[in-house]
Amino acid sequence: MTSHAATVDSTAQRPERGLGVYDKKVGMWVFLCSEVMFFTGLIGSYIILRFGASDVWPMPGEVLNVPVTAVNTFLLICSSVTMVKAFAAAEVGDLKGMRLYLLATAVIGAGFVGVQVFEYNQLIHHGFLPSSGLYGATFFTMTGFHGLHVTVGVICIAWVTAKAYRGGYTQEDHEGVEVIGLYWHFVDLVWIILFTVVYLI
Amino acid sequence: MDWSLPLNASTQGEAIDNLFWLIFWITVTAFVVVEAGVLWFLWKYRGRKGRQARYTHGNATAEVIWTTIPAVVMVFLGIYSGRVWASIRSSDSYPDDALTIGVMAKQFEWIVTYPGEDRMLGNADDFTIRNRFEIPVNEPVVVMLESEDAIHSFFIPEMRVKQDAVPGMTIPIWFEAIRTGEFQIACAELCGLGHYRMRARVVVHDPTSYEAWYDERSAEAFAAEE
Amino acid sequence: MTRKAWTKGLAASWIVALAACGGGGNGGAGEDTGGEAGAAAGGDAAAPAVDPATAATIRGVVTYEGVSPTMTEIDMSEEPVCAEKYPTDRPMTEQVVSADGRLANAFVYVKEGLAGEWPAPAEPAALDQVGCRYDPHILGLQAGQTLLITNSDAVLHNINTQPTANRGFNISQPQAGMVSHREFSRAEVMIPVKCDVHGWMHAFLGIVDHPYHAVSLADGTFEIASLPPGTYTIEAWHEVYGTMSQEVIVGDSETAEVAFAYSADMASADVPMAEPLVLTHGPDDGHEAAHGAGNAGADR
Amino acid sequence: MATIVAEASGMPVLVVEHEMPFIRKYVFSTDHKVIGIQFLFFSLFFLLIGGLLAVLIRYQLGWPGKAIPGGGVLPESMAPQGIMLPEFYNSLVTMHGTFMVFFAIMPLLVGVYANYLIPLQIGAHDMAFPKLNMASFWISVPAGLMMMASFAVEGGAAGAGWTSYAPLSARPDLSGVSLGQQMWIVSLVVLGLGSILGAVNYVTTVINNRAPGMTWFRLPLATWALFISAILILLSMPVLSAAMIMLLFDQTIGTNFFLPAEGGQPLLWQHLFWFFGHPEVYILILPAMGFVSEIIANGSRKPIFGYHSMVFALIAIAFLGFLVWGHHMFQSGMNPALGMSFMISTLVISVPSAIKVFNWMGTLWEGNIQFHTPMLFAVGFVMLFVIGGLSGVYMASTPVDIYIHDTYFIVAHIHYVLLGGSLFAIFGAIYYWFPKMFGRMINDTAGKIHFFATFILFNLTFFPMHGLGMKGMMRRIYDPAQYEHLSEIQDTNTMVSIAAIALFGTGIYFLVLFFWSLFKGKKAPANPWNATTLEWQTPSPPRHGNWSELPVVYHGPYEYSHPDMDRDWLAQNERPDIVSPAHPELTDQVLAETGASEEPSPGTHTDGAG
Repeated sequence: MTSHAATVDSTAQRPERGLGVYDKKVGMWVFLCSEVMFFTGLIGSYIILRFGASDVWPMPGEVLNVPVTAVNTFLLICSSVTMVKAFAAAEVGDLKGMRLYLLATAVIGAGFVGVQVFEYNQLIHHGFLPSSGLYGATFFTMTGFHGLHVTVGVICIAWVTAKAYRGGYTQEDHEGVEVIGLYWHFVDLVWIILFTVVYLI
Repeated sequence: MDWSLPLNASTQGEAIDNLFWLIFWITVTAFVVVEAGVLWFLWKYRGRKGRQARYTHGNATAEVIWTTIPAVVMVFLGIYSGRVWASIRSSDSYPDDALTIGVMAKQFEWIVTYPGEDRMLGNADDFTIRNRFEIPVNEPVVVMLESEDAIHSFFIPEMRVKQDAVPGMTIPIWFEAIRTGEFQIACAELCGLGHYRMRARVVVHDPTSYEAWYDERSAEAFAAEE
Repeated sequence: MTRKAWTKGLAASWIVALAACGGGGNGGAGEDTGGEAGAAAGGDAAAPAVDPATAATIRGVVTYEGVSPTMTEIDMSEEPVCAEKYPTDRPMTEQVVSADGRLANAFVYVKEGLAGEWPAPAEPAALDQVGCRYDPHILGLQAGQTLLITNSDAVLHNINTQPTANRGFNISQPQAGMVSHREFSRAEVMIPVKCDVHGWMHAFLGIVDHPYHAVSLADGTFEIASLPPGTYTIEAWHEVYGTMSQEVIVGDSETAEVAFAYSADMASADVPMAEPLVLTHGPDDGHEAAHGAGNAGADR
Repeated sequence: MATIVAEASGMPVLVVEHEMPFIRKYVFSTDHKVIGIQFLFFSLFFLLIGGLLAVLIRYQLGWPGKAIPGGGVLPESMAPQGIMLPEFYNSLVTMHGTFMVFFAIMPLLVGVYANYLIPLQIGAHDMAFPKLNMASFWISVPAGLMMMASFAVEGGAAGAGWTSYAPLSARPDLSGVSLGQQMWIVSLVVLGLGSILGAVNYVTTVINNRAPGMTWFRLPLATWALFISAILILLSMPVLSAAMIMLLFDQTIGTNFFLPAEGGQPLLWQHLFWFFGHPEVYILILPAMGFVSEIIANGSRKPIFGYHSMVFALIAIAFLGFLVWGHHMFQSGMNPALGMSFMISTLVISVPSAIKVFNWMGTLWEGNIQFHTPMLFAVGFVMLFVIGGLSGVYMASTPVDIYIHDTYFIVAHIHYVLLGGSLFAIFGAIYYWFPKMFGRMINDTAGKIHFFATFILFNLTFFPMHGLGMKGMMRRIYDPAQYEHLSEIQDTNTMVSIAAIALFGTGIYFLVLFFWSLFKGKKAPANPWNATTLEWQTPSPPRHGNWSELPVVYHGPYEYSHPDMDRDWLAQNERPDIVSPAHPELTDQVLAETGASEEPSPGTHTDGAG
């Protein structure tokens, strides 16, 4: 301890950086922890309710259109890929590529929402509503809230894209791209879980 | 007011009361030790001119000691409570020859269903009365508890019985009255504007008067249904 | 940054907040006044003049044939305050049929044929709770007319209405002498009323757009007076035997005689019984009951 | 006071005092200190409202069915001729709990002090995300207003208890409350969002913005506690939001999550609610423990006893807090075997709380105790929290809980923990940090009067409730006289009510004192309590941006009565030549980890005060 008091170094000139990661990124990680708990609450309830009423639960594909959603899932995964590409491009200073990939991500994301809206229309048209039993209730609640998250994500990505086109990001500074990317990958991950438990199992 | 539990009228009540008073003495001891200690320190080490506080950051031994003692006490309480809990609520604690009575809680009444001579609920010879729960003494009773609307709670203070009645569930609880007399069922879970007077008369009979009451009531009930 | 500036700032922010609060409050209240507003409009509209000289009357009797329903005694022992109000006659359930086959407590009203709007009467329609019974058991009132609910018992009653077309309410009167004022904005026949504290307490409210309604008396008779001459569809509603309707034509200052003949086989199961039904039903059992009453009419 | 000799961090000055328009500076401010103070006024307002509701509740219980004096002003739907209706009583009970837990105690602890203290205590210029911070306050305001407005709507405010057990809370036909319940739900979901944003901020700030040398084990315990609470909020609040949304759907769009009709499960609500609700209890007590640790160390002029075990106790409580929710549900129809395991985890969690109490006693031991008002409240906290903790053992024991569950024993318990515990700590904190916040002192004698009045009346109000519970008096009943087994307790209830109303009086006295001191209190020095943590090494109130240059930290948070000092306190950022022997090995290790083991070159400068 005494040795510390004696030794002198200029590295103490900067504040502690607990994780050596910039604030926005830490903040997003922390926020995503909270989001995880939110979806845990929804999915956990779904599982409990489903076990409680397993006898009346429809078979996979009985009510829901699995193929369409499978395609939609693929879309979302693609958007995650383009998001990664965008960040990678930014890292190497390929700002043009970054802009294009961001644009692609926003568009594909919007596409996902579009398909989901279409799916909802179909279901409601066939009389499948939130009020039609636990199945409808849990389905619309979980996919609905995921859809909401995707929509928010798309808006944010659109904003980031616009900023990118205004030259808001450089090779050195593209925190915005990385942070929204984190969120986007989380949303993607949640969907893969939802798709599995709601549509496939 | 006198600081005592109400008169106990059931077998499980005795076990619960003993545990209550055991915890009472443990907590009172801890209470006296801590509060007296705090007050004594406050007086003994009160700030005075020229007084120098001892510069210490703690003492591992002391901390280990006062971590261990509560831990040990808690483990002991856990084991003891677990035993008692099992004797009241574990599935094998339910006496199989018990008198089974159906209780349906609804805003703001207790609907009590008695089995016919077959002592089985759920067939034609059952009969139903409102806000009266009459049982024989020294005979284990199983209450099949249900709710029609909100969550209610079946509470007979003197029997040391309390169990929520949850819509969509049938929850069996058992107890055995050890003294005759009149008591009340109270609702212990907020169930709406009538919660505060959702009560029913409990009568614990000696066996003969219970038989008499049962026959009379069932006769009435079926007369009314003609 | 001085402390004075602080407090200024916070004061300012609270003024903003409180203004918003007021707004919020009004907004909250505003949401619910829609119904009453509608009723008031109905009330203000000029009523079609009914010339007393030419005013017609519809008079009639509701009869019943077949086995009359059992009226079981209500056990009020748990509520001495109420029980002691029946020193001689025991409190019985209320599907009343007189010995000579007359049916009381049938709600009779003009269903079709009236043109124009009638202002809601200023005097309220009174529903009393006495001896753990509703008085009257069947009450007709006009949309927008005040319903005056009184508790004459020194026990808790709650008044739980279960309408389908109107906004329902569930209020309590813990003490004797308490009064509450409510009103219904839309016509609805009938609205079931129950007291959850005393499972045997039931009443029915018939809400119509006009003053032409009546309830059959113990001798089964009813009268609807000072009608404008015309052709009307008259409907009778009974809690057990459902509804039946017929067409009536009355000329100037005529009096038409109408008879509604119910029979035992018309009993519908959807009526609340005096003895509690130990059933577990879904969240909207109240509505079920209301539908029941309605359907009984439909199948007629 | 003597100017503080401290090391310059050599950081460039991040914040320059440029004049901002009034509205940006005091209303929509991003300064964590302004936001903290905004939260203070916000939550004191709701503390007052919650207290008023409590007085109404106690009036009804003290004099059942009697007309409330001046109650004639209340509408017929609440109290015709001033006589309270049962449904209004239920709303009062519900809203008292809701206001106190969500709009008073929680923002007082977290909203006020996490905002105000964290950046100052860790030596940061501001929060990591100042705008987010502002948002978290301005999201909470409409939530509060909506909760208030729900009294005005038809059917009245929510009346299913602050726990809002379904189906009662999900079925307007059972409760008679529809819009009010929906507003309750929406308001809490919005508030929850605000708290989550705040928590993200606190966690990020503590992780990433600590001053040079401010290692994890040099953090003041208040910051530690607030940090842990923020994590609890992050992980529990979203679960409540999810449950609330499902409940709202049950209310409005005909789903059946919590209604048995189509296989829905009423118990699911309780599991979700208490999965949030129990961590919430610790959100409401941990910061209080942190404040008390600060104040007791300062008042005893001693380093806190067992700093590390205090920290580990906090962490243990937070972790175990997620495993004990079921102890609220022993009588709920949950599988009794589950009850057994929840009982074990519950008994275990009482151990770290015991450790903290003993450590506080250890801190008092051989101290040089200064009886200033904050110290009185801190000691009061310890004495009352002990009672609350011990009464918790009764309900942890499942068989005893069969009898006392949902009785006034529980009411006594929660008030000893929340009022005698959290609120006493909050009062202590207000008296302690008021000079820093507003640059004025609260008169010490006036404060002591407040303490003794509150302490005595609090015990007169709530201690007898243990007895009422032992007699079997159920919670949330409008009129105990309806039951034979409660026939002889009316006099106790009346006595309790009188004490409660007087207790409310002391609250008014405090508010008057608070606002009077705001304007008339005597000017406060930078460090009136001769405290060691960083916030005291700035002027009172601190400037926008807190520090001209970031301080450099050399010591643990509570270096009181250090033998090498001529005065009895050693600030965290002064005298690098003095070594504090607190667990050196551990400190070394932490320093190595956080890469700040090296101390900068000596040199003096007067920090911040310039």
